Amino acid sequence: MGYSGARGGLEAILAAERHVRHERDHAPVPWAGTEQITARFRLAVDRVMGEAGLYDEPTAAHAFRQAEGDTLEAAHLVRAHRSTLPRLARSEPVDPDEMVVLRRIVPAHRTPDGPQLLGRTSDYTGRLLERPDGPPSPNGQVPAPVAQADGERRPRRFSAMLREMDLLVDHRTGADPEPFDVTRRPARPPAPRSAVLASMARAETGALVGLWYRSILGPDGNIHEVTLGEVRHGRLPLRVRHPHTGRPVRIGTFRATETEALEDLDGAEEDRARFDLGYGLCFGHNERKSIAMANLDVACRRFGASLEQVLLLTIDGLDSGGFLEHLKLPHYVTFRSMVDRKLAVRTTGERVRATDPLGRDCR
Amino acid sequence: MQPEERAELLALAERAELVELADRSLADGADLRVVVAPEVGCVATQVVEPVARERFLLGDVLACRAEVELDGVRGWSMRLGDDRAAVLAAAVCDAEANAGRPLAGAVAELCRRVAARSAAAEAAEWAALAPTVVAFEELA
Amino acid sequence: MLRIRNLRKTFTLHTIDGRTVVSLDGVDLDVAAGEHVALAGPSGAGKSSLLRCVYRSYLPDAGSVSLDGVELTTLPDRAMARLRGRELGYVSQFLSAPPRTGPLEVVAASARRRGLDRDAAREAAAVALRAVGLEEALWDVDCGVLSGGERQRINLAAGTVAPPRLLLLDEPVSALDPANRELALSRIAGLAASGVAVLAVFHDAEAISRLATRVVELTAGRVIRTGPALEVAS
Amino acid sequence: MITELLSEIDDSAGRAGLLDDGARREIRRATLTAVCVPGYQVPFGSREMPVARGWGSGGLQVTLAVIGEPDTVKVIDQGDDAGVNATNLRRMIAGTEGCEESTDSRDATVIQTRHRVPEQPLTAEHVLVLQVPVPEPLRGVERSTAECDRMHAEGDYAAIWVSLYEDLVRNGVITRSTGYPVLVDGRYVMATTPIPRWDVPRLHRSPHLSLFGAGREKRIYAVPPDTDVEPLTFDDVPFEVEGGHEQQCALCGSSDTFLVEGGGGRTICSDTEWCARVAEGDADLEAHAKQAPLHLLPDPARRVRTAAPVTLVARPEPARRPVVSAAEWTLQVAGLGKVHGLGGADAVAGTGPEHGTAISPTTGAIVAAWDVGFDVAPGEAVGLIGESGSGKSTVLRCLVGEESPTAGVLHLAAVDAGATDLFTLDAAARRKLRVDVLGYVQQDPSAGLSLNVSAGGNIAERLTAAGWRSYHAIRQRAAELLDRVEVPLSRMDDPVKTFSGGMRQRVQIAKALATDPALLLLDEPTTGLDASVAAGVLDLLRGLLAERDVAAVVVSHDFAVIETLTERAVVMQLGRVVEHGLTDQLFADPHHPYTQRLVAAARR
Repeated sequence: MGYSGARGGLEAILAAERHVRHERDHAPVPWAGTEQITARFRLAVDRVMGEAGLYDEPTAAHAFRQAEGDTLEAAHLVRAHRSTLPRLARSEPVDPDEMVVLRRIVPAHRTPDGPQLLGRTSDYTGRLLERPDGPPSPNGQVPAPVAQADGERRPRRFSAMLREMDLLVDHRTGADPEPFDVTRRPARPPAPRSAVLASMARAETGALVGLWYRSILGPDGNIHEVTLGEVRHGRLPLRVRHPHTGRPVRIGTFRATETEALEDLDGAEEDRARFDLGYGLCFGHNERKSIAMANLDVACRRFGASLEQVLLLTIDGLDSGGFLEHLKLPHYVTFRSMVDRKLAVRTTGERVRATDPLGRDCR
Repeated sequence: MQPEERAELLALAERAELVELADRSLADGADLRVVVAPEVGCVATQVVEPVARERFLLGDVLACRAEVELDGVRGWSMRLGDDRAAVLAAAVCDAEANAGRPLAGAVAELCRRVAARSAAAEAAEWAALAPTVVAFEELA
Repeated sequence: MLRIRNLRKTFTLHTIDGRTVVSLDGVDLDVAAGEHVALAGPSGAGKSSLLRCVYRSYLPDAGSVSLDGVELTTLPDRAMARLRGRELGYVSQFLSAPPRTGPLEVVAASARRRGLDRDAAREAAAVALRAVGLEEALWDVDCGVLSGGERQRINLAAGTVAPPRLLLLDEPVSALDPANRELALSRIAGLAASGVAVLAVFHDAEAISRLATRVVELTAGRVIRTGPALEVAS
Repeated sequence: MITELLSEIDDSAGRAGLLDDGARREIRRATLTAVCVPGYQVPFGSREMPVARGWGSGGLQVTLAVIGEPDTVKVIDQGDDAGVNATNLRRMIAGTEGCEESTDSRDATVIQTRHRVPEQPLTAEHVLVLQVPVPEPLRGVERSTAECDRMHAEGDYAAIWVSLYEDLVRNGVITRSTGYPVLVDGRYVMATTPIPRWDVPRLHRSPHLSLFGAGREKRIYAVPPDTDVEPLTFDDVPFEVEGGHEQQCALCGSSDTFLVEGGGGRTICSDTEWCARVAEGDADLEAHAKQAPLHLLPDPARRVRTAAPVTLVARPEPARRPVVSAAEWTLQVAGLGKVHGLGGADAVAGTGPEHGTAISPTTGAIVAAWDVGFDVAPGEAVGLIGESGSGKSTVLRCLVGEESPTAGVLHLAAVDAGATDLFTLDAAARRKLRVDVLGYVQQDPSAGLSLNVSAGGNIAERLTAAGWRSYHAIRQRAAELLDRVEVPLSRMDDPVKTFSGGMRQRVQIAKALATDPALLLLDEPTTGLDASVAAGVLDLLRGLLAERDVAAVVVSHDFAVIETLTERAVVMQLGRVVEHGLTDQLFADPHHPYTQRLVAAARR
């Protein structure tokens, strides 16, 4: 009767679960503790947090281990977990200017305000595969303390300088619309920009990068390479209102990656005397994602509706992955119905035209 | 010390030191009522993006909170993560300080320790990062 | 029925330095029902302009054209369009029929504008075409392939079908052979006899003398002489 | 002590579910809304479930929102209780909600299902929850979600009707298999999720409540008990279910159930519960037979000969509208103005022919049209002539409803007997007028036609929008129109993209006339065509205008076009009317220097 036969479905499922647990949890190697994962697979953990839309390193690490390193599956575990949790508060608005930088580069300027801080990166290191025999020998060196200035840890953003020079299109209206909550309401076009930014912030990284690249080289592409104003990774404070005093209180910090992309406007109706600015921000350290996001933010503003639908509806990893996974479910009822129509077409004896079908079905 | 500052520092304190201090606080048989049971949930994070200066929701941050009443005086705590013991203990410590109970000084002392630790960590972090700053050598 | 007073028409040629050309310079004229007034005079005297001003293909600068007391020069466009269709017949030298339409269709369309319904219009068209002697075999042939004479007869049939009250004729029989010319002239004469007012320009004196009850002679946009046909023609 | 306290708190805490309480309430609210507006897709804040989106996350959320401890849940996939997905969902629901589970539909109160409606006749006690992968029935005919939303809001379903028409023309039958679109309660078109056509009639006036949950696309919709559910099909094309009269289940012998391949060339019931109970003699066969859609089994003899050549009956005289003498006009527009940019009416000063510009010296706004007014009587054609940039096309777009004017009023005799200013209507109401009151012929035929659709299908779009539901009548009418515009009937079923420019324009004209509109708006109808082709189209239009009492507005930069088609005309320059008159007078005796230039150009 096959894999969905009338008997035995449950037994097979339970056996598959046992098999996974055994192979994963009882592999003949040392256990990977949560700290192991957060310390050694920092970027995978950050990616899971970003795509899950829930910031908590240990939770992401648990999920990463349970998913055997599949970041999308891990993000799914985290999101399903989040569905069981109440919302305790909405934070006070975070001003990204408060970011304490761990890394910050300004490609558009040689010597911007504040440092060109490389931080923890292997961007400039040859991609040579290292194959250590065992744990590297301990490194006892402790760097000597260095005095820190606020301008170094919270440098003024590069775009602030451009704004002073009146080189930026000004999108500030002074209005403060309520931000769209994509976790509580479905975002469909037309939607406010806050919905698009939120969708991108928790998008699947590969989908976002792929979409960006498709816009560069794809048949329907309409964006060009931008200049990056600034890329940062750092810590931002999270504040809520103190229930007794009503004043903001910082309950901790979270790490995020931020990008500002400068678009050289060249459209017929655009202001060629100025640049436009695209913005990207995501949880954790994920530069590829925040750069793609910043590029797509400005592209969405410029090229509008069709890109908006793509950004709102197609870049979520759980959506796309889930729909793809569902193809593995049995479809013999629908397939039987399709076969029935194939046979019906043959019996009509009408001439069958080989033209584009109008309207395709999704099942 | 302002309640906000205390809350910020207690949110950064370690679980062990909080539980230890809270246990000592409760040891005198003070009347404790849990107003809000330690609860894990999310804080929706609003960010003001700098292009249009409009808010958007970046995502949720996992957090927990608790509120207690110690001898009729409220104590509250909220911290990142899901350590419910730590947040309950911190709420007790906060109440202890608010009520001016015997261990209020110890709570203040804990806060000072946490502040110092945090400053030291940031200094060490910068010591490791500072050498990665690109120093352009200006040629005359 | 038709009453023209102090009619003036000057063309301003904006394309040529705003030069002006005077075409009609204060014309007074009356045409009664059943009367046939012929316009005479050298070419450029303003004969055709006068017809067109009455039909309002030209918009007069000053003066009055009234039909049974209705002032035509200031009549709203749509009312004028309707009045043209119902009350006026304008027959020029050439047929401007749409391509790929046959004589019956052209004449019936004209009759429809006079207010006849579809069937009555076709009957009236048949009567008119017979009256001008167009062979029935040609009634559904594309007008574009017919000869100049045949087209002129169609034109006349269209202008005179379901008779209008005022018929404006601008050299309507110039291309006809003697036999057909005879038919056409009797058609016109018959209409006048039945009470249609006719204002006409003919290129030959013979037609004028046969049909006109009165002749008005124009020179340089002015009426210089008016009187019985024979008198003026001489 | 903190540690003990915590464990005390934990002991008294309730059971943790798959959803927090807030979400559960929210989904329940969305579900209630769905029940109140049958067939309408209610957006909801779909939560992530511990199953993949596509594996029933939407159905699961709906089930969790409506279920309680007294309930008994049954879950099937492909009609099968033991399918892996069904098994997985059932243990998750029962495990977290504390309700009973059963495989017997008679015991169940909530049945979550994928791809089937159970064979067991359901009752008012049942809630059927269907998992929906793709909730949008219009997805196949419209890619833009915003446009789909608009179509639902306006009940604008012509596109899906055209797709059915095209399907019939091309394939002889409607080839849509599962997820067949239905009209619910006479209002919303709904996707039946991929249940087979066999199950579609089971939703019609059913005693049970059906809830549809689409988790990935974040939509919930419902068919309340006793609600009309009509599969979309033409009045003269029977809806067909799967199968034939000769089939029966190899296991239980049923011949009135939905069958699937059972291996070895056998067919068996897809509903395993029903199959087993029939075999055991524990099934009410009579009740089941009553609701089995056997009358909808395909009968090739009853099928329409869909692509049969249409024979033209003697073309009837075009319907003549009674000319209402009270309404001296079909269309009346006054004070029409359109300013692009800042300032509105204040930007008008300093623009126009006497200033030589349409650009406001104060605000930089473009005054595309200002103070334009005219009216058109039944049977009359009015021309709008001017060079490009004169504002004539802007005026036409405002009349059509593609642009909203800055100032002015527009009345149509056909709308509220001329009482309503159309410019005050919303976009949806304006679009409705384009179905049967306004015919619009655009310069570029591809803008007014769907190029992938056949010539007949393009006309069918107009007709179905106007409510035509007979396949034969639609084909007959389309054939008459195409014949009238001299498109060979042998090309009727070819996609318009295979047509030449002139032929496309003829199809567009036929489409515009399909519903005998009172007003025809023509925008440069012959401009894109070769001269000889243009002449033919012009002839056609002239003939059509002459034989109908339609009022027409013709926009062109070409005096020859205006002269051929209209009796009166309005001359526009830099957004203003500079002259109007009888068309032959404008041509023979143009007064305004601009008109003279146009005439000079036309005489060249």
